[in-house]
Amino acid sequence: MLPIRAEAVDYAAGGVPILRGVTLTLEAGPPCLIIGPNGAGKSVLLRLLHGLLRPAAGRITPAAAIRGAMVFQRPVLLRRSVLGNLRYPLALAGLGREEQARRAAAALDRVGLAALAHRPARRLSGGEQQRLALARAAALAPDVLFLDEPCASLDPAATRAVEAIIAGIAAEGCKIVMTTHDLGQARRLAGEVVFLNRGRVVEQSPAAAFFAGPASAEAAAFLRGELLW
Amino acid sequence: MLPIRAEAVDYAAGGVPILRGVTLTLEAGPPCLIIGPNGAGKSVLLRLLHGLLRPAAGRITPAAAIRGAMVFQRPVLLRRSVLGNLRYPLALAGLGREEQARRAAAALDRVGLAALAHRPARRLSGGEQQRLALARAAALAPDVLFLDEPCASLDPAATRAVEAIIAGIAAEGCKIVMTTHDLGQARRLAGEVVFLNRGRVVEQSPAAAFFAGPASAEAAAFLRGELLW
Amino acid sequence: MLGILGLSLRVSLTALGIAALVGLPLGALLAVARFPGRHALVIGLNALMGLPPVVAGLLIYLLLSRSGPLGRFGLLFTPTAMVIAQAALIAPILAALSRGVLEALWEEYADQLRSFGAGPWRAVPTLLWDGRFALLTVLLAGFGRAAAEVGAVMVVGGNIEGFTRTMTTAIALETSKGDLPLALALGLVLMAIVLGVNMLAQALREAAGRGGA
Amino acid sequence: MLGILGLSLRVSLTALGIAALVGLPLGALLAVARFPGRHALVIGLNALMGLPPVVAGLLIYLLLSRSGPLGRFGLLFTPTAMVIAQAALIAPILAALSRGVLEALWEEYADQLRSFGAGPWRAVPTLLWDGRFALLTVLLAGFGRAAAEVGAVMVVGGNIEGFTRTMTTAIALETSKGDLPLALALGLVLMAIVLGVNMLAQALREAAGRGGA
Amino acid sequence: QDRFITLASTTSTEQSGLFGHILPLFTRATGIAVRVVALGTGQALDVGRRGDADVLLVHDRAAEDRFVEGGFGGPRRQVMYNDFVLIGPGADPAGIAMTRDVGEALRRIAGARAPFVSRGDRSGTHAAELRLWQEAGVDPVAGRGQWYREVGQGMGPALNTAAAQDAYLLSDRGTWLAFRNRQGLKVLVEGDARLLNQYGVIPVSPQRHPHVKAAEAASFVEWLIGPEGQAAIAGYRIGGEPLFFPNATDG
Ligand SMILES: Nc1ncnc2c1ncn2[C@@H]1O[C@H](COP(=O)(O)OP(=O)(O)OP(=O)(O)O)[C@@H](O)[C@H]1O
Ligand SMILES: Nc1ncnc2c1ncn2[C@@H]1O[C@H](COP(=O)(O)OP(=O)(O)OP(=O)(O)O)[C@@H](O)[C@H]1O
Ligand SMILES: [Mg+2]
Ligand SMILES: [Mg+2]
Repeated sequence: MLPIRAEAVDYAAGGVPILRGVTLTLEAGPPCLIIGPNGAGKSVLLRLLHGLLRPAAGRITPAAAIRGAMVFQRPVLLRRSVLGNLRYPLALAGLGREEQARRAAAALDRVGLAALAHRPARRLSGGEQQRLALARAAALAPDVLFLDEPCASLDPAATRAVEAIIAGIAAEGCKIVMTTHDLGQARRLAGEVVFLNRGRVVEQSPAAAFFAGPASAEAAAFLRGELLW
Repeated sequence: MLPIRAEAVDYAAGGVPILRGVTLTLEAGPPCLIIGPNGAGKSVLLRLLHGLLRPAAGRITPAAAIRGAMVFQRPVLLRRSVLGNLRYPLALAGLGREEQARRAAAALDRVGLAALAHRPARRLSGGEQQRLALARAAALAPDVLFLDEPCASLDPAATRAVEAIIAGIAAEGCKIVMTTHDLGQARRLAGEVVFLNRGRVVEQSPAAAFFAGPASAEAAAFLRGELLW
Repeated sequence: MLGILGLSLRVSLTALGIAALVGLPLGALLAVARFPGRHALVIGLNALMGLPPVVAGLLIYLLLSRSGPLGRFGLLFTPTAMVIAQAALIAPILAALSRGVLEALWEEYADQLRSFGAGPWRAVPTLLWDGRFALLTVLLAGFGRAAAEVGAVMVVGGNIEGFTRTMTTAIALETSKGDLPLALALGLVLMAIVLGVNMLAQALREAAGRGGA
Repeated sequence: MLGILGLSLRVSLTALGIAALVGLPLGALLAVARFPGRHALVIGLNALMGLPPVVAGLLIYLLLSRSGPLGRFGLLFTPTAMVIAQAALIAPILAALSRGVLEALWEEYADQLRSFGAGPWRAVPTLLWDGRFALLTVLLAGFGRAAAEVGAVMVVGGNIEGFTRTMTTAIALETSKGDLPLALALGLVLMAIVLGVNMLAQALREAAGRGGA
Repeated sequence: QDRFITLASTTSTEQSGLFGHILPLFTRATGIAVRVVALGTGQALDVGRRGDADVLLVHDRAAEDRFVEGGFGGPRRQVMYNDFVLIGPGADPAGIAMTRDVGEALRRIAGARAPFVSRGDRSGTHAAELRLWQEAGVDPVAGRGQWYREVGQGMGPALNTAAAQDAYLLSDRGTWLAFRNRQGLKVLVEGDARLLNQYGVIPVSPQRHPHVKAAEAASFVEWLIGPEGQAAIAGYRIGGEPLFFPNATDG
């Protein structure tokens, strides 16, 4: 699957240009964090890279319909139990019943939802839903995992635990492509950073370099918390 | 409207007890921050205080059906334009057309969405949606404003700006009752803190005292980021 | 032929309009409000979708007949009577189907609208407006039922040539005359008209959809 | 009387079953898949909700009549013919209505299911299952239409006493005899049965709903 | 048109096309339009009883007399007749084409257990058919569910059914002549005096229903049984064959 390359990708919706000339390469390696202000186009970019949207211009390779797995910014839970939600994609992936059960149980355990396995998923609290969505995508053991602000609703301890989970997944060789508004989290996880602003990739740099001193004035303002709408 | 008192409130749903013996008083004054781990019952408590849910036992006074305004953890935007979403509750509150337009424009401006006024609201990015929901509730100029993690999807600059807005609303005499997982934010905004864990109010303290040294071991563990699911 | 077509359309669309005015708000109210007897009402409306047209026709017939309570208006065997019968027939269908459709929307909106202080009465128009695209299919189902309906209009309209003969009663008549080719041809014409109405509705929907949803 | 009732129920429910087997997946597929001609198909199905029963009946009649293509099976004027006619009549209704209902669900699910790699064929059963409560109303609408239907079963069944006479054709017969009280009484009995079916469906729904949604 | 009357009649008269021929003549002569509601005979009489029509044209003598005796309208005037014909498949499996005796024909049908379609709707035609079976000494109800098939519908649908089933049936000549979906059906027995089908016209009583347009109804009856109306009836032909025979003066 890797590397995934976006070349001069444009995207528009509802008559509004959303992404313009996005070129970037995702190589095997530590997590790539996509950061930028609200409305910069991070979620749209993830959807494009995941394969849910098609570029209006430019291209993304490999051209497989869907690349890897994704956790959406707003989790979509099926009208089933927590366990049912976990097993659905595993069944779709063609895993046997036993393997499904094994993986689902392990995934629930990992995000601390084992006790809620039989609850209707859509009744979970915000943070519980987010953890379920992450567990569900991770259980697929994809080679690329797109995470759209996976910790936005998590409490401090859960955030740390999920960060550890993500780091663990990355260590097992899965490429993490993730957005976050928590710059501390970005620092802790990122191998490289893509800084997006107003639909353009302003810079793509190794994380250490980016946080030490970004190349662009916009990114610097963003890091100082001064890049306001 | 104030003070709002909850007395020995129990709540259960789907056969599961969610809140147990919750007693607290919300007095006029600086913001009250409700914090606690995922699934502690914060959102349910806000709904009870707002008047959307009825206690299974105990009572909440005053008994008005709906108290103040609320921004939900997962914003619910109507299938209308951004502006249409803002005007809807204002029209419902019986404001004249001109007053509606004035307030809507001011509210949009305040959260930096003026340029998106005519976009379909449900197509906004996660952070834009959250800001719209906040602007919509605040435009009603309620005397109590319930905010359920209003900054979860906001970028760093937007978070600071929204914190300033919230502080401003509070300064105008509106009681803010808010949840957050961002302890830094809680420190910056809170006048008092309610710490909720597993459906119980563990403590209700002035913010300064709470963050200096919480009375309970659970809260201390939570602040250290060690109270894991 | 043109007269018959016009009458068919006029009766079906008027009946649809009246039924929508009653049925859609009722459906929305049932999606929104919780009151004693609501459950029974929902089941009753669902069951009324199975009201046989002839029975509806008979009831309206007895009501409008000279010896019936509304006899003095002399409405029996007039297009008005047909409109009444069809409206009575499809209003429950619109109500039951729109309740089903709007209940899903309400599930999403309930907390937010209640938070705005909107009572059931205020929530009804909001649901109808925000659910208008989904309701279009419901309306088209109602229109289809009205356009295809023959039992009720036959009983209360009397299939009077040049006055209350509609496409469907004409089709029934030609069928009983054994003129199956003519009956089928009339059926095709009727279907073409119905198709036209559906295409128009779809075009309107798209024009509206472009404005933003 | 009991025989007539039984036949009515048997025919309507069998037709509903067959129509559901075709119509619901088709509706779901139309909600899910994007292919050339989909738009036309949707409009066509919506329009078919306005297919007059007599016309549907005539088409099936011509198909099954001994000079027709399927004549050698001798199905005309049998309950089987009535089932075929009713199924043909309500399958488009089920498809059109379920498409409308499931499109809303698909709007929410689309990205997630596609992300799981579920193609249209795999998404169809998921939508049908997760939308089952909303589809209940659609099924009840189809059942109502089948139970109330007289035009098609009359043409292809022939209303033969003791063999293809259903409640609705019996009601039409008594009406033409001028025995309105008997016709109305039969109508009441039919409505009671339809109500019973609706109550049963509702009870089943509630029992299932308690299991978790 | 402001002046109109409502005429309740039977499906067989409507489906024969008679009204399309004679009513425009009446309207031209009098300026009164006629709205025809074609129903089963029983239903037509019921419509009259309730005052929902101004005048009736039906063909079930016994029921008509009860209607008049009940004070719902009258007087009944005889207008025209046509005749019933026994129709069956060209192959004629019961071999009835040779006989001119309708009783014998029915007995052969029953004997051969050949499919027979009955209106089964207590219409005038159905009443006539049952009378003929009785006179023939056969109880067809024994064959119900097998060869004797009561379809409970109007004349046209009954003909459609017989055509599709290669069955025998009794039809009025007018509907038969106007009927298009004959497939293999033919007239096999006709001309027996017992096959006469008499129509009568009855104005609805204005005493019972004051809103009834008595004057217009009276001019309709007058015209129908008068020379113009009788001539118009005689003038309605299909393929050169008359469908109805005026006989108002005989009564
Ligand atoms: N389908 C659409 N139609 C119209 N506008 C859209 C659509 N999808 C996204 N947008 C707009 O494109 C911009 C980028 O959206 P996107 O969701 O990618 O932002 P984001 O970077 O993820 O922001 P956030 O941090 O708030 O999640 C936003 O301004 C949004 O309003
Ligand atoms: N309607 C319901 N049916 C069943 N369980 C529910 C329902 N609503 C809430 N719960 C459960 O109650 C608990 C508290 O939920 P709540 O949403 O109040 O949590 P929270 O404190 O807001 O958590 P978070 O920080 O994740 O938003 C959760 O475990 C949740 O699964
Ligand atoms: Mg986003
Ligand atoms: Mg919450």
